[in-house]
Amino acid sequence: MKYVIIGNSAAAIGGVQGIRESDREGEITIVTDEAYHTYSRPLISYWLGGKVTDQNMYYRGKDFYKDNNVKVLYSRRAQKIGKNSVTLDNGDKLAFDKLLVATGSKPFIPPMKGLDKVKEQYTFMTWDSVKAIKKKVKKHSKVLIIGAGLIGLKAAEALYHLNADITVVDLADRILPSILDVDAGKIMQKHIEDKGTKIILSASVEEFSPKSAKLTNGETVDFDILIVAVGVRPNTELIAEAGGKVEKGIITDDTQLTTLKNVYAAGDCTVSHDCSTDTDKILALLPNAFMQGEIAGKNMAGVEAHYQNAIPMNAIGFYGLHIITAGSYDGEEYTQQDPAKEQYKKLVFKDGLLKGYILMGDVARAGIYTSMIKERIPLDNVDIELLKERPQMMMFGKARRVEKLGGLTVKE
Amino acid sequence: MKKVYVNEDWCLACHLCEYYCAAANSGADSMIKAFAGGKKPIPRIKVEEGSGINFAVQCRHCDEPACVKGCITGALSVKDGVISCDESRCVGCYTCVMSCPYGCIVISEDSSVIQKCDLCLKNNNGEPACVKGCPNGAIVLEER
Amino acid sequence: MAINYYQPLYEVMRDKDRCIKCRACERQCANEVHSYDEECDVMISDSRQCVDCQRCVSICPTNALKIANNPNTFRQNSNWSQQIMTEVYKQAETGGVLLSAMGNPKEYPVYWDKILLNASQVTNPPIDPLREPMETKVFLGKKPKNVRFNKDGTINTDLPPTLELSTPIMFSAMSYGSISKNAHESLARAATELGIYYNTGEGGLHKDFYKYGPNTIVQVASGRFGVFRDYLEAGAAVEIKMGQGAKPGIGGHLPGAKILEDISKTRMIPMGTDAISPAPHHDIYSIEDLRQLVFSLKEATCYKKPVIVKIAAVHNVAAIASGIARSGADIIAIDGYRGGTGAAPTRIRDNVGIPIELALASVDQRLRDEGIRNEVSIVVAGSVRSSADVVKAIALGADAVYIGTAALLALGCHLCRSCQTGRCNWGIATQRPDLVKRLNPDIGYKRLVNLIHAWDHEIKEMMGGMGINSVEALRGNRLMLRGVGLTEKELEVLGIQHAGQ
Amino acid sequence: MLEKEGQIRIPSGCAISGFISRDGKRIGGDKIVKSISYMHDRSNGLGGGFAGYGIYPEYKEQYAFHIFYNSNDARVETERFLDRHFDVVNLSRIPTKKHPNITNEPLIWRYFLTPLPTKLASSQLDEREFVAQCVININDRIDGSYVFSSGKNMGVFKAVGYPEDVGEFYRLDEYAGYAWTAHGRYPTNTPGWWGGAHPFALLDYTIVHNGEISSYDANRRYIEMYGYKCNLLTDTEVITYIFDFLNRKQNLSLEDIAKIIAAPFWTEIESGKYSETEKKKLKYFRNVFSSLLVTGPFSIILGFDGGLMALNDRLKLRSMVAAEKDDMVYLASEECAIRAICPDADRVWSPRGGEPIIVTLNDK
Repeated sequence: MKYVIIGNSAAAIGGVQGIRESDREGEITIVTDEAYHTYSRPLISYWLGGKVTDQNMYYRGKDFYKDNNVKVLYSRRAQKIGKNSVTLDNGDKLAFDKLLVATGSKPFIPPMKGLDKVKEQYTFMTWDSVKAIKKKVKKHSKVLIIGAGLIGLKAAEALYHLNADITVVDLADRILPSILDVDAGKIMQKHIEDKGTKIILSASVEEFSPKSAKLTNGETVDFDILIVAVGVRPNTELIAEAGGKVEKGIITDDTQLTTLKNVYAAGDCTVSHDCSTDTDKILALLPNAFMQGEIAGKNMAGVEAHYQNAIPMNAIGFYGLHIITAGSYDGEEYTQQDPAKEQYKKLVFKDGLLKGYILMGDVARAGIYTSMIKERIPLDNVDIELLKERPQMMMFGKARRVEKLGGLTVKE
Repeated sequence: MKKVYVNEDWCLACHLCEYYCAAANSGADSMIKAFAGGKKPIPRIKVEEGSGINFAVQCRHCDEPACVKGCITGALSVKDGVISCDESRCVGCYTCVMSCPYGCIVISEDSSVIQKCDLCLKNNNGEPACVKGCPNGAIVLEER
Repeated sequence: MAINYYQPLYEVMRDKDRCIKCRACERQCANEVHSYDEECDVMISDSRQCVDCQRCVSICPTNALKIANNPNTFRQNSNWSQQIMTEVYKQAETGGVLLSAMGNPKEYPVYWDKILLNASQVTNPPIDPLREPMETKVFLGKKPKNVRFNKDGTINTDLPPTLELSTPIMFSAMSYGSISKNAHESLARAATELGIYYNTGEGGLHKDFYKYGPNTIVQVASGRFGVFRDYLEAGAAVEIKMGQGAKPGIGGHLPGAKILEDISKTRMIPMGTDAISPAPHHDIYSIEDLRQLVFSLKEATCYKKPVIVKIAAVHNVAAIASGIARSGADIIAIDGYRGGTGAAPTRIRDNVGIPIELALASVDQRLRDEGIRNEVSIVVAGSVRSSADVVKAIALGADAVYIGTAALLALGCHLCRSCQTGRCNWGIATQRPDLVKRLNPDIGYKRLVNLIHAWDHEIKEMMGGMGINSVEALRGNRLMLRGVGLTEKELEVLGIQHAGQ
Repeated sequence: MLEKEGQIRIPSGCAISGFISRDGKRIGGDKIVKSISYMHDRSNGLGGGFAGYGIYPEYKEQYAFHIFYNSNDARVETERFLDRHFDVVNLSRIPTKKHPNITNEPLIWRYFLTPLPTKLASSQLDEREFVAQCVININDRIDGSYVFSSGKNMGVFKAVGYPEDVGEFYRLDEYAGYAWTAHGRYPTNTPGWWGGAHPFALLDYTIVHNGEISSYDANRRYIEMYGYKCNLLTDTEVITYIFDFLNRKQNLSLEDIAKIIAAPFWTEIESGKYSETEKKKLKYFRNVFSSLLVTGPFSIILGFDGGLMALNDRLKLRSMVAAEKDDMVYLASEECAIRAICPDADRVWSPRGGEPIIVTLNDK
């Protein structure tokens, strides 16, 4: 069996591990356009901020490829997917029996007037991109970040550790709109601002000049370095060109098979099914990518597996304040907050289920909530008061506790 | 594989497992030293107390470990069925805290990394300290 | 009260250097001796509440606790001991009968400790139990007077109902109520695994334990609690309790507060009512009446189960036993004055009855003298503390022993003798669910099994040393015993010679 | 002062020997003397004795009592007792020969007796029980008088001394019997009382025994419930009573008695080698007669009217060899004692512990 994997990040590694669970023999070739041993993309901000060494950037140990008998073609781009082969940028054709497309996403850069005049502009997506930033940034470098989402603020945090003077600008009226509600966003915003990072909301860049940006609210922000972190777009072109179905991202079934025969896709480039809302969306999350890759790998090696129970979820911290969120916020809400202590909790219920939550500050044991959303545990057998108090196993009925903790099955 | 199981029928909520766990993983060679001078090492096992019901919760060492799969750094790994964390590689992102359905990933005292039960494989305790220390057999290491 | 006339006899000592304030002691003390003061970050102990059950000491992870004699002493007086003075103060305070639990703790002679065993040297060989079979199986029950033959000349091997024990040790009567369900379960499961018997006491048989029936002796006592057809049929034998070594001549009283749902069901009395066992059986005022009850129970169980009659060892025990042996009973159980109890008036416990060693010796000899020793088996109780006591009891003439206190010790009891309070920190003599939980029967039964296995091993070692490879050859084999420091009269009653003779 | 048998329990090692002619050929007593003499070192001169079966054909219907008397007074009192209960067909001193090694002999008398029919009838006992009771009575109640042989057509001869000297003393070469047993004693502590020598006898049961049983007091206290008095405190005595009790009173066969006193181990009973019926019986024996299990080392030869039985303890802690030659069966502690009188045995073997050898006359 010949396996080809395009991409070298979490989904690709998941694919390798998925394949190798059952097939120790098949030939696996990874094609990556980067020159690195597999590394963890989410770590780039930590690396930039100096929290992670070069050594610790790698997602798997240095012997990973050897141990898993994987051939890696570094700095090679796949240009075309044929019926049984992939054409590379050097013209080589790589034959496959099963192909995994784990191409991830690329930064989205909206058209902004004068952007082409800015020399020191960067995105925040790859190790190379942060390496470039690191070369330029100095103490008190003025940094303008466009985008107060996850990537923009993670970049801000990293630069804060490098003592840069940071301004974050976002069109939205609050930060982290994709994961936080208004109240939680305020707490976080205050927390970040208290650290000296400037946040300008409900504003966008009217026009760039080489070292400054004029905003729509009339302010002008000078900068040495510009980071555009507005969002990402999935890399779907290879599949689209080969005739595979692509919507917001690559469409797969729950075995991660695309509409093309023998071609699988996983990770940020694909569309996932969010079981908390029963809708399809891109879930650009590392755990999601790895697990999709693993499922794809298993199926590629002939072991049937299905990827279900995907939900949006995020565990992230900014400037030392941690948040864990998951699911959807559409439903009946229960909130508890203590902004002075930077504590916030929101639980969202709908249809007799826990649908989503936001935890800020005290995030301990959040996974218990996550599992309730993923497993769609009916609240009838759950002690709601305990559920609201904090994540705990005590809220479940004895049968579930005994099964989960005691490894035994009993009748309730 | 032998795993730690808890039986809530026998948990007395004495919390000794937490202390034995914390001490065993503290690096100190005795319970007294581990807690000397008001130190409060973090246990990787947590006793939940309710009205008449108590039990300890610690890593189940799942066959399909969401924590390991979701780990962004590769700090969490499975070896011979035992899930352990290489704290030197952990960046404290808490993705595992978000993923663990049992709430068994604990956060270090300084919040910088996560810690978790590794069945006392790393601390040379032999048998898991919680199992050894439980006065009522509510925590057992068994093949089930 | 503004004046503390008496002080606790012991004091809780905490080594602050060792204490890590884990508060396990606080959580584990039902007497609320320990507490934690958050404000001052200190652990505080109130010795006055302490019963010296050693629970906190046993679980303290840093050995920071000790319970020591209170150095505070009343002025020395060999006659008026501090204990006696304290009791007077207590009674002056409460006007009540003093209650206590477990066996007589006073310094009466322990005859077991004045009897030594023999061993083989030169003229016959000791037997190594690791190399040769060593048998401890015994049967309890009547033996037929004569061998009967079938018409074809073969032997009629039918026997009166018999209990078969893998080793001559049984768990003595302790009711569900006086001890917890988990304690009962531990005893029941251990008896089943060991091939011996435990005894329900007079608290009835919990429905969950009917499955252990083949290893259960069901007791019928003066309160008749929980006695009905299924109960009698469930057991392997029926025991009529006439008396108890810890409180001869006294009934029992389980306060209504302990009659919770399960116990009420098991005892078949309304919840919350006091369970009072009268001092006598009100249908037995004489030996003839006993005979009627023995046969009533035999009728009720179709003559399939041996009937045991249990009595306290009192002054004329030999004559009483002789009467019982002729009453149709299959087994006599004799409980010595050191036998335990869940609650007894202190004065009764400490001053009534006779030592089991002397009672046993005189009963065994009396029944032999009358030629009726085979009519009954003899089981003795009342402080059999070790395998050596078992061996001595059997050599004196017992068929088997009952152990109660030793079994409870195996379950964790530290003989604080406060069972009557219902706050047993070891989960044994309590019905409080949070305390009952502390005795995990999975552990409890194993500890009991371990104990009996250990004793069985030791019995075999001692027998082997005597050159005996089966316990039946030890029974009544008083030549294997010698007394030390005993008077002529004591030796005569025990039917043994003095060491050196 | 040394205490004698009956005042103290005296352990002893021993030699035993015995043989029987299944055809009932009568063999001279010199032969058994020769056999036992070969095990001289197993005795220490403090006791020797013999039992001969078929030696009194002329009085075979009478009970032959052999009695030691310490004094003439004892004899007079005993004879008064005998006269009251028996028709004394014959009485005499037992002929002896002065022997330098045999000293301090008591008065040794022999009586051939038939129970008085009136006495027997009024006792409501069967004849043998009546005789046994009389023996126990004399031994228990008449000071200085000791019946040491009381069966029909058999006799016990015993003394303090080496067995070969005892044989000469009693002139055993002048007797002939179809079966003989012999005993040489090695007591560790005895003043040397003639009554304490072996065989021990009751009616026609005689026991020669080598060993020291550890179950002694358990056995004694049990058997004493049935009217026996273990006055001598010896193993041989209690074993004899057990045989008497089980065989004569409980009507159990010698094979079954072996299953009681040397009962198979439980592991063996449960091992599946026995039929269900046999298993039930073994279990029954171990239950009902548990107090008659004899533990500790023993090898015994039981003599009885018409046969011999040999038995070892179930662990075989004492030596015992058997041999066969034509109609003869030989039993002895050591093979040399057999070879001495039967150098060319057809078969020599060592019986297993607890496995009885029972030999009876062909015409019985």
